[in-house]
Amino acid sequence: MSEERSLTYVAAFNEAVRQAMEADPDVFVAGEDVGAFGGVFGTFGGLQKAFGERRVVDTPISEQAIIGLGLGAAVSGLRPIVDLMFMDFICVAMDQIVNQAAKLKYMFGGKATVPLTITTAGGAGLSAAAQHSQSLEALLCHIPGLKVVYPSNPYDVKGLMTACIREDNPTVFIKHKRLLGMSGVVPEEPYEIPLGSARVAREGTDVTVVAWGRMANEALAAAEKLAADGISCEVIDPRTLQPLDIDTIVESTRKTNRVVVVHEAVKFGGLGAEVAAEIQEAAFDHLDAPVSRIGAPFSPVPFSPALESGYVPDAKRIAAEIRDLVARPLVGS
Amino acid sequence: MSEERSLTYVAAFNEAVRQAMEADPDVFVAGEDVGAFGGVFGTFGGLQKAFGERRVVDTPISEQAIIGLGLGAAVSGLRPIVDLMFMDFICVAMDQIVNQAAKLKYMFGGKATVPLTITTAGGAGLSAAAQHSQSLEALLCHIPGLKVVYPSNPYDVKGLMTACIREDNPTVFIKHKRLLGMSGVVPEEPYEIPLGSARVAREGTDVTVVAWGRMANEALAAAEKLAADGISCEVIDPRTLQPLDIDTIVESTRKTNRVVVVHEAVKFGGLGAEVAAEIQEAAFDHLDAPVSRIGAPFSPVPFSPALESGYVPDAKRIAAEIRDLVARPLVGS
Amino acid sequence: MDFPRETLMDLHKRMVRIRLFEEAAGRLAEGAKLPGFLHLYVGEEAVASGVCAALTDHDQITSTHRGHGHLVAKGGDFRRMMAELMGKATGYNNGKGGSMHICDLDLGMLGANGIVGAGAPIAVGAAFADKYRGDGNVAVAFFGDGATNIGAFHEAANMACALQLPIVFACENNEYGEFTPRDKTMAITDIVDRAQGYGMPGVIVDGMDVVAVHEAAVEAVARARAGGGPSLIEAKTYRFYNHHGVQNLGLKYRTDEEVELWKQRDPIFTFESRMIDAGIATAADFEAVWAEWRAAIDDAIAFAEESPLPTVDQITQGVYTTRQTTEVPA
Amino acid sequence: MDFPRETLMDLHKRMVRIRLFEEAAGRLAEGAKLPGFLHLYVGEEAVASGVCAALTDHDQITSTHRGHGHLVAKGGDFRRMMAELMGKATGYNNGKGGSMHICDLDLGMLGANGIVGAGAPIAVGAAFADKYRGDGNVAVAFFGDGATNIGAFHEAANMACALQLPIVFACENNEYGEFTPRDKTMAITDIVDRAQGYGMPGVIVDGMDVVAVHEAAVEAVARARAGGGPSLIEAKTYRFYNHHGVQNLGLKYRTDEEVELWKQRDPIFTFESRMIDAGIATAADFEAVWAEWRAAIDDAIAFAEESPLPTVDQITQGVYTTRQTTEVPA
Ligand SMILES: Cc1ncc(C[n+]2csc(CCOP(=O)(O)OP(=O)(O)O)c2C)c(N)n1
Ligand SMILES: Cc1ncc(C[n+]2csc(CCOP(=O)(O)OP(=O)(O)O)c2C)c(N)n1
Ligand SMILES: [Mg+2]
Ligand SMILES: [Mg+2]
Repeated sequence: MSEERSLTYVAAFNEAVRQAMEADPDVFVAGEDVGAFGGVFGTFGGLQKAFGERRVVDTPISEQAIIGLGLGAAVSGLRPIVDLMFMDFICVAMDQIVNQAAKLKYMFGGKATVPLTITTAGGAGLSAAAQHSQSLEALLCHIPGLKVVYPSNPYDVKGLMTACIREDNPTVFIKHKRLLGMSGVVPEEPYEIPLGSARVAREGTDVTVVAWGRMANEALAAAEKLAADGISCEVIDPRTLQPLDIDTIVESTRKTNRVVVVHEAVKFGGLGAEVAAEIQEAAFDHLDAPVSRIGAPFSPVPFSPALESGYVPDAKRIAAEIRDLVARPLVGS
Repeated sequence: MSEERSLTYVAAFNEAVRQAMEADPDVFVAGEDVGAFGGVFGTFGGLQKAFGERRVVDTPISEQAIIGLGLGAAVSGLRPIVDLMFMDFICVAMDQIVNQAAKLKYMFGGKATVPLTITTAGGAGLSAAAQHSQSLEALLCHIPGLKVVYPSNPYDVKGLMTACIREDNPTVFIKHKRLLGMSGVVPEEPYEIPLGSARVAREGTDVTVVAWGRMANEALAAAEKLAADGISCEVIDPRTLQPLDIDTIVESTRKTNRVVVVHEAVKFGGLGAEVAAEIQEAAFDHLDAPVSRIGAPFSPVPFSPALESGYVPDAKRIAAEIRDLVARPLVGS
Repeated sequence: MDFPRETLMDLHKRMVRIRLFEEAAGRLAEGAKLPGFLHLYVGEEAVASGVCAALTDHDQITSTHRGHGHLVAKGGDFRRMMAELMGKATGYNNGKGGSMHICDLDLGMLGANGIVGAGAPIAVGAAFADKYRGDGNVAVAFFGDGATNIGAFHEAANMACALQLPIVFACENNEYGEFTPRDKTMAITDIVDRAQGYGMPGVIVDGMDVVAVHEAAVEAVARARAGGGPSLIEAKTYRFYNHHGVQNLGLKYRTDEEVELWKQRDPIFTFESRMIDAGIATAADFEAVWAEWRAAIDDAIAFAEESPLPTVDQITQGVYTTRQTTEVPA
Repeated sequence: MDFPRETLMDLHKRMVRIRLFEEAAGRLAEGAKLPGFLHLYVGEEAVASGVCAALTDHDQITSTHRGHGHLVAKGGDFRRMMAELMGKATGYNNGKGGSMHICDLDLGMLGANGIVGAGAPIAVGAAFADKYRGDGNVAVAFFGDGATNIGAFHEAANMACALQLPIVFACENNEYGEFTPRDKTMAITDIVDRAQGYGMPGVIVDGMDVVAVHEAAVEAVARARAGGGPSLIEAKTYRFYNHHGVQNLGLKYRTDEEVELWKQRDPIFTFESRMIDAGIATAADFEAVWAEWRAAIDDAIAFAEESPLPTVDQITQGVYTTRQTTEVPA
């Protein structure tokens, strides 16, 4: 059965792009080393062979012009996929992303359509140090006009990437570098996961864990551990960070009354703050404890594995935090 | 008496720079139009005349190289002040700010010193539209290695700018464009306001309002209005956003039990989310209502005054929100 | 003046329309009737006119903070332009963009831009789309001398050459970036010296001579359409007013003599004289053009003034395009 | 070979040290003893050596992702370098930077850099400080051919020329950026064609010939020291290994023949032959150099392996410099 077919995270991404290119001649790919080499992470492997140099374009090392290429082509009616190798490089192209792509439609009085997909790779864990390991989703989610996804597994990768390509707005699709080899069941036919729909990855009753990217998987591992101790976790993977499916999160909060938000990004000013702030606003009377947040400490990502392993949150830390949260006495009791 | 002397916001800035340049020959200024013209907002007026072209340098329109100029000079032992005309332009230089200046010391194992001051002008209200009106402090505050200030009045401008110049870390000093002409008492002698110290701008008992930049003044105006109705507001201006003086905010929360956070930036993912998340964590049992946030709606800044005036928060909106918050019934009551 | 009379009169019309629009905008700004910033194109009319007359509505351009001239040259509608500058709901951008973002996608004008140099990469994308579709259209990126110092310009120029895209880089070298003269910000005199570093041809033209500009543009556009790749046109020109607003004389960063000298080379009046001298047109012909568009400006101002302001419920509209996505398969 | 024997032997020593360090690093990486990415400088030794031999410890350089070669050429300490690559607490960056951020401020090496082109603006700042202080020092920015396509390089080159700073732009043109050949990413063949667009002199040198590189560097550095402003050196060179890691032959993006052809021009072995042929040094002289530094490498590896790892309490240290600020006046 085709539903039982297993693909890696990176192959699921590749298939989404390939099928979109087969279906729509206006879809093309541009970026550094995406053509003959197939992308440094193999994400675009074989596409130039299949679709030719016209539709899979190697570019100079020019991140601003790469986004501009995509933006100009998108507003001219094509459906570009442009790649920024590492998420840290969004900073090099930040003006084109934040001041141009995100705002063009609005500045033009709503009169343009910008079906642009920007793909990139985020996340730490490869000893790639401070400039190749960041999760900078908070910078993008704050900018009206963009949509942002950060999938945690192959199924979501294909469905979200398909949705991004078909989407009529600028999207940033963040792959996690340490999940590229992860396997999972992926249907062969094209399918979309609507942008803005969270996934309840595990049902539970004692505490809600909101986590995305690789942290969703760490949260599931923590939940598994805690189940043995009789703590029942509901794990929610928002999948799309902008727009954020806060309703699903709040609904879960009303049930469990306790929440931990987990991300790999630096905790201070991370998107977890927005999630926490919205939860306490929408479910204030349902909270038995403050919304708790787990993120990276306030430093750049260190190089040495000995430091990096203590820097990136993991299942153990998540489990410990949940234990603390569940043990927190109610006010007055 | 010298303490009674009044200066405008822009003159207070200018005086801080001038006195720092007089005191320390390693301080210099570089940026677009800062020299002969004195800066497009007049912030650097007269400095080139006083200190010469060597120390007040007109640069090409090259924001990345402007930051690089400052960073390379700072790590070489000078104390640069480099200017990015509008805050929106930080996006053009984002890599040099986020991946270079903020991280250099850490990546080098802590072995470098980076006494770099980046000045810029943020804020809406001049019908300058989507690319000349943003408050993007949230993007900077999320980045370890930077310090960020956003003063609301002339006294704080001089004290904070002096502190930034003397500071041994990269700082971003944000002037608010609509406050440039604001007058206030400013001592003549140089003084520092320590980075990371909030100011209790008004004492009160019913609700805490945390607001920065121009919004601090709007919050004070709202507090004034509400005082007539018997609502007593404590207004806190953090002044420094990174590091954030959360202790002062939490202390006030413990007293008033209700908090509104106000900023001009887009609400979603703004720094207000971090403030709210920290408050509910640190003072959960003291809150009688959810921490409430006021910010811009989720769109770029519109051009037309008819739209912009509804986009930017003001005293009226703040007062209305406070009224709602104070009226909110306690759980179970 | 090797062009037919019709072409010459068309060039003239474009310049006159720009001049009248800009002078009117300047007067309105002085009367505090226009909110926001205003960067006037007066003095540089020959550049936008000469270039845009070589284009069709399917050829797209990107512009700068000084963008009204480009839109008028592309055929922009006075009414919707004036309404936009006043922040009215009937403006090109429904009042959301204003002077610095004015655009008309139907005319291939992809927007003024508040970020120096940022239009160039977008033009590269437009040119990429042209080449991708093989539709024979071209793109033009307008930018100033100062803009050639910013990274985005460089990346755009190089990428266009690497991919051999149908694009023309049109530089308005007016010798200043805001209040700072060119020699403080670059060690070269001619922007065209940058072209060979990308591997494209470059040419200097007298930016006060609309015919010279048009000739160069026709050639560069033809090359691009024929698959010959990018080229750079550097037009030496001058803005008669201040960087923003209308004050011209008496500002310290340019001498009054310098301004006056350039004004004597006014691109419209010198063109009219040459045409009259050559017997191609009469003073009366020109006066009719001025009169026609002067009336159109009056009409546009009246239209804009009577137009409604946008309402606050529109603030959050137009951020995203809405489309129904399909559901996840079961 | 107009240089004294001492200089020539010094150039040789620098190259040998780089080669030995890089080959050792490559072996360790193959044995999975080095975490993270590894961009080897093997094949390009003549460039860093020839340039850095023209500098003092007070002259500062910025580097690239391929930065070990620059640090070794500047006199970098094997022990602290090897320890850093292994992520040890005794490394140059206390294990916080690794290969892509390795630095030694005391030697004027302002860090490898993980962002292509980003070192160039920082070098401009270093050169600005030199001019500001009038200390006669210069800065050098190293970068690859691919890096010249990014905006930061352009802005740095132009600003250095506009401000006439004492700086040398040293381009390692190895014909590839990662896995993509130069002709896909630019329409020019020689990077030096970009120099005139900034108004600085540029020269092409054989990057496999350390003497040629050194000659050009001595001239450019002397010009900068004397207040003559920036210049560009383009060294045509080649990396013998893969973009990262050590695999060289058999990767599809370069033919094995191409790699082999360049290897026959090995900058160290060809230099040794020429020196021996010219009677300046003997095979034994060179063998002694190799032996000395081979021993130093073994020592460094042992040192690094025995060194402690940093501890998690150090994660948040070194983000900020701490200083006591004074209080607000009453
Ligand atoms: C990235 C960026 N930097 C600075 C500015 C401020 N600014 C607006 S126009 C301008 C001068 C542009 O000069 P030039 O490109 O020569 O165009 P001109 O105004 O002369 O037509 C500057 C510095 C900006 N808008 N964007
Ligand atoms: C801004 C940025 N874009 C892309 C990369 C990924 N990357 C690392 S090295 C490299 C190639 C650089 O080529 P070149 O400048 O020629 O140096 P070389 O590796 O050939 O020495 C690329 C694309 C990066 N590190 N930074
Ligand atoms: Mg100009
Ligand atoms: Mg290369």
